[in-house]
Amino acid sequence: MSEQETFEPVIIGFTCNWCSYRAADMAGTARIKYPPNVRLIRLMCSGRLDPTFVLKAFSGGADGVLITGCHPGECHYIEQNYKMLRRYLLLKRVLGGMGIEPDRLKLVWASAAEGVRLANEITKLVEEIRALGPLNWPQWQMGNGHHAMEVSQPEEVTA
Amino acid sequence: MKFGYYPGCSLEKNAIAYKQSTMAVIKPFEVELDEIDDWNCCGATEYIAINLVGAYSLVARNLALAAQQSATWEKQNGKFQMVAPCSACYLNLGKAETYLEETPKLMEVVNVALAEGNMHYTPGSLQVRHLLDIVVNDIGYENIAAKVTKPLKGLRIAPYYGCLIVRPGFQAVFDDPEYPTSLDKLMKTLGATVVDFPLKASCCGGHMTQISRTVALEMIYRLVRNAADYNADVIVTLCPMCQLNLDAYQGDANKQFGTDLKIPVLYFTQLMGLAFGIPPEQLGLGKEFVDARPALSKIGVDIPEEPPKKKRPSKEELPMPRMTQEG
Amino acid sequence: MTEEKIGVYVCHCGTNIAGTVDVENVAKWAETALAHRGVVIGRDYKFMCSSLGQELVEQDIKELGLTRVVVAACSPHLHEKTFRTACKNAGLNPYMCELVSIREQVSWVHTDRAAATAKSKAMISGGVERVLHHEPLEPLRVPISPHTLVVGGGIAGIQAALEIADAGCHVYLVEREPSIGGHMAQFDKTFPTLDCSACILTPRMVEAGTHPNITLLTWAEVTRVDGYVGSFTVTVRQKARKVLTDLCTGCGICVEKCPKKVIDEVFEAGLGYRKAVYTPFPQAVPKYPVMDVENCTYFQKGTCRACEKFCPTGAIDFTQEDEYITIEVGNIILATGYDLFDARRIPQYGYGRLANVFTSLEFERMTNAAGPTDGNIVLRDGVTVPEVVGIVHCVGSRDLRYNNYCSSICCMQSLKFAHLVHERTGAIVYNFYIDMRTTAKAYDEFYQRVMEEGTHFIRGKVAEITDATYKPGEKGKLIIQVEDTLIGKQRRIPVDMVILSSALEPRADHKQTAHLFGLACSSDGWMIERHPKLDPVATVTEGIFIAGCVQGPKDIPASVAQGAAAAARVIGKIQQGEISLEPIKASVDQEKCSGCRICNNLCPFNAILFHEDRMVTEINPALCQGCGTCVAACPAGAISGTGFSNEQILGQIEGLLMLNVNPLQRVPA
Amino acid sequence: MTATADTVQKKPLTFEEEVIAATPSEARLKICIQCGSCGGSCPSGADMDHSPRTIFAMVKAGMRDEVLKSNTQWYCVSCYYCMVRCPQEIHITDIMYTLKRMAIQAGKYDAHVRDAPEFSETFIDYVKKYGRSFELGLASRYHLAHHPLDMPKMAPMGLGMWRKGRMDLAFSRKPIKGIDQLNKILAKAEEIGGLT
Repeated sequence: MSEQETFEPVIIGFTCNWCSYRAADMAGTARIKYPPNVRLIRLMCSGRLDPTFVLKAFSGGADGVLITGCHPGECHYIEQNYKMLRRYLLLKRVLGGMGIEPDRLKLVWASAAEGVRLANEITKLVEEIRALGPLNWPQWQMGNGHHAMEVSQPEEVTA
Repeated sequence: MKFGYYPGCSLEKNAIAYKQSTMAVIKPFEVELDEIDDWNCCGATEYIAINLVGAYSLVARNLALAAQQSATWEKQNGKFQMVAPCSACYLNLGKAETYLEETPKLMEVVNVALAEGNMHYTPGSLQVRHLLDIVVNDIGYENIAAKVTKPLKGLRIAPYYGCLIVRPGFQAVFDDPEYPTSLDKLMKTLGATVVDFPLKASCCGGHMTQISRTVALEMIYRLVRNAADYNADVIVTLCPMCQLNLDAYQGDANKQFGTDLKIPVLYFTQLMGLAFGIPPEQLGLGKEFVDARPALSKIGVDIPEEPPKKKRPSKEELPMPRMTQEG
Repeated sequence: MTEEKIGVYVCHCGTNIAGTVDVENVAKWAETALAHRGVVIGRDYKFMCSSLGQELVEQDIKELGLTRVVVAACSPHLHEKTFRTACKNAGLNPYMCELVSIREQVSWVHTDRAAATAKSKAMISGGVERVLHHEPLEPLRVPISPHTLVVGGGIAGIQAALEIADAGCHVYLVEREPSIGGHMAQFDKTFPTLDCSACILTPRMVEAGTHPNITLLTWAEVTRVDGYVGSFTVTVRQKARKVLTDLCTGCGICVEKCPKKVIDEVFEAGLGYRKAVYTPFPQAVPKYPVMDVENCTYFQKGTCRACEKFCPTGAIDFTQEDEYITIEVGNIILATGYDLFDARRIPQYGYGRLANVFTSLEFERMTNAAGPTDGNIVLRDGVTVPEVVGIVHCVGSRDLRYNNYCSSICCMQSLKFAHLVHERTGAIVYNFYIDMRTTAKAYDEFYQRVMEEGTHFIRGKVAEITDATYKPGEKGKLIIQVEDTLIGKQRRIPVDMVILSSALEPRADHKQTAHLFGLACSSDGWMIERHPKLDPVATVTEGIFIAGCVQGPKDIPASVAQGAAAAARVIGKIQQGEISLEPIKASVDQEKCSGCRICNNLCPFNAILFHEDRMVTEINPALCQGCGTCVAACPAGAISGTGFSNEQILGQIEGLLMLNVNPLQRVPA
Repeated sequence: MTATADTVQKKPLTFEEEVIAATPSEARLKICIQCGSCGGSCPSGADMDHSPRTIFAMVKAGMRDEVLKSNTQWYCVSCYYCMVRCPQEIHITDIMYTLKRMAIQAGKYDAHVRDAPEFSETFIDYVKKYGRSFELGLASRYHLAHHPLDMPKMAPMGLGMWRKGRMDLAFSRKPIKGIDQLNKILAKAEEIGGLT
């Protein structure tokens, strides 16, 4: 196979301890498959999401960021997901202003019961980010978020 | 309101009465039907039995023609609205639109075929609706009631929906697949007495008359017999196939079962026309096999409604469950 | 950083992880590639959660002097506690441990071994960077209030309340209807033993009503829940009965004299009548009637007051208003039960249209000796005894269009109906089933018995029930049309009466209930238990338990067992006296606080106070729930949250993106 | 040699998998619970050799010949009752169409159901000639071609239709403008045939 492998994006995902993290657990227990490109971080609530986390992820080499939380009206802390929603909408605009495609940031509501839905949304997101291509931003960044994917390639080729 | 219009083959000749009455009754309303130029047959239930890609390409040509012509049509929910008066056409067009969208592989091969005729089709922009849907939901019961000059008072009507208008509901679902009520309400709006016709959504047999005559005649007999059990004067329908089967084969069904049922089968548009005071000859009346005149002579004649059969409620009688919505 | 010594432990979980992830490679890689970040040891082990696995961690802490621990295994929701305890046993602060979920998030959801191994490395790298910022913490110790709230007075709730009350603790039992008893009070016989439902339930109801440790709040609903395990503050709306319970003797004269008769949609399932002032059934607990204001002639038309006139104790009070009661409890048991599927949703079964189609609950009332027909099985005309009866299983169950699940009780219930019809009328009985599910003790034997009685069993889901007849012998009957799948032929069975064994469904307001109590429900609408096998009555919210049908369809024995199980859990908690809580709280560094007040409106728990005099904000740790929204919002970075600090999360992001990995060591051997 | 993912994939399709692959959208056949909703709902079910439910069990059992020979698919009247009542939302009517196509392809249908496929073919011949169909005119040609003895039964009706202005005589028909275009499309489409 040539050097032009399928681009494997790296995506950082933020999950809520009460809903989406449990949805991820559930997807696991039910053995529902999704692509390995997303690496999840657990927060107590999507309201904990500091916009700098998202910018940190992009600047550190992530090609996409996923934010997940309880469905509107179902927040474990009553209404904090709405506060995240405001930040999310603002972030979309900020990213656009910075020259990053706003579609690299995605919000998914997933309750603890929605393992299948979360897996499907992750699968979709990976395809969407794959279509957008690598972010490569900023160019001078020392880190290399793709490292983990690169080490896997030799074995993939032999398959 | 301007709708795309796909008449379908039956309305050209066999169901000419349906066409005439449709045109006559929409005239008082601001509804314009824009016929799709050079449309072809939808394939009925036959082509799909022989060749899958052929069947979908046949319909896709119509959809592609419709899409080219759709810019000025009524747009609802982001889709251009087109109407088919025949239930089979309505089903086939809507089904193709849905399945082509759901099956990329089918879409791909259909477009390979269409390319031979220099055509291409991308589904998603059209919504195919039945004429009854347009009449009751876009024109609306109130506007229709306002036009009624000769209420169908005393006429007992069995509303017959048949299958494909309500099942399986690919696009534009507007009534219940098991127990539809929109035609009932329309007939009540026209002043008629509607009988609670249990087989209202049962099958007329479709093409079965051509395949197994005895099976088909039994299906037809069941329907007419059930309407007769409810003392219906008229069976009202909204599909040329249903009309043809129940009307033209009623005599044969009588022969097979040794009965003498004579219930005329009319299109809902014909009854709308009569209630609007449109002369019968403009509504294609007289083209039916089972003579409608004896039944229609009842209209305008003030026959008192027969008292409800319900007995005096006794003390022991248990209450009926309450229905969420009275049909 | 170099003074830190981190141990990384990678679990095989048998083949659960090792089958997809090269665990040895991962452990070795962590030891080398992350050595400059303080990792001194990387080990893999078959079962980290086993006592040997835990000892491995404890030994390394003692011998290598580990200061922090990363365990890559299953979800922290399963084993975080295990490894924290191991750390504690070895003298390390339990919060210096971080779990990385490479089972639920890697091996079980991915198939490509190379990619799964690589992702595991990235996640461990994230865990290492995160654990570097962990701080030693002490769990919060809070006292447990010995009072308990039980919501729902059906058999599960009654059982739970009695168990706790008998153990000497106080219970508030809240019930929405005028009486406790739930669905079981509506039944006549219970399968498979056919003992009389009222005979076994009534004593338990009376016991619950008179127990010195139980405060009964009927005709009442929970409207608000604040606080957390150990000290919940619950607001209950006591609906106005319009009857003063301290004066009422339950004599029933008001009910007798009330001129207004209405269909009883709740207790009689629509099959019978009640008055506008009523007790739902004679054995109701408590005995006090309630007034149905919507139907009361006085409230609607301004005249009548017959009840007031005739009440011998002057207990009627038309001016009584709803009251809000606040109660303090340590634990809550939710036993709110189920609703019956509305059979009108399947029009082809004719319920509501065809008079002699009944639901299972209507039939239960019909067979009940205290019901509208005094236990006589008759058609809707109230007199005719049916000669042929059809019983339809799976109505609204096992059907993607309604409920995908099996309601689990309908087969047995339908067999019970077949028996009762046979016994009381001698009618011919047909049961229409898809699969016969008689799985509990003595259930299949009951099936045998009903077969011996001569019930006809037809395997097939009923297609339609119609009064459209055309064949000889059909006239005047209801026709059940079905494929008899065991002979592969369509059959039309003429019957006089049809009973629809309708599905059990989550309560119509299950979403509001879930939200009120901070629980999650499945897509079906049943409340989710903490673990489907090992923790079936606990929920993800500490201190809130579930019992009975609120968790899923179940029969009486299973509901009673869950009620007792939930009670046992609550008694255990109360006996501990206090409980340790996760020390996840926000706090304000008052030096850094600029007094901008941006955070002030963000807290739904009112934990944030602003000191006008000093122009600084403070967080009340007793009220803080630890969501972290204020931490994220503070522009000065003055608020920090334990367990989920900015440093921890930013570190984890760097780790996940492998920014911490020594470039020379990035490619493992 | 051990089985790898590749060799597993190359296994020939089972009859059930073939049926699923030849059905547009999602057939959902694999999740049939054999409840009989379809067979109970079918208006012509009483006259079928095998109920639709039985046919699905036979498809799963790989009884290709028996399935394709059956009259079941040909007695389907496309009323869609089974499809809206199926608790597993199986696309039963579409599967019946698939079985019709497979039976024609295999030349497997028995003499007693011969009428159905031949009726379909005659119908489509008309569509190809004119771009449109006209059901009863077609019925008489069909009956002439296949059931000359039935003609006395059919002829009065055809005559009645004509007299009531509900039927054209074949020679008075004109094809649609795009008849050539349509035939080009259909020729290509028929060449492609199906999804497999």
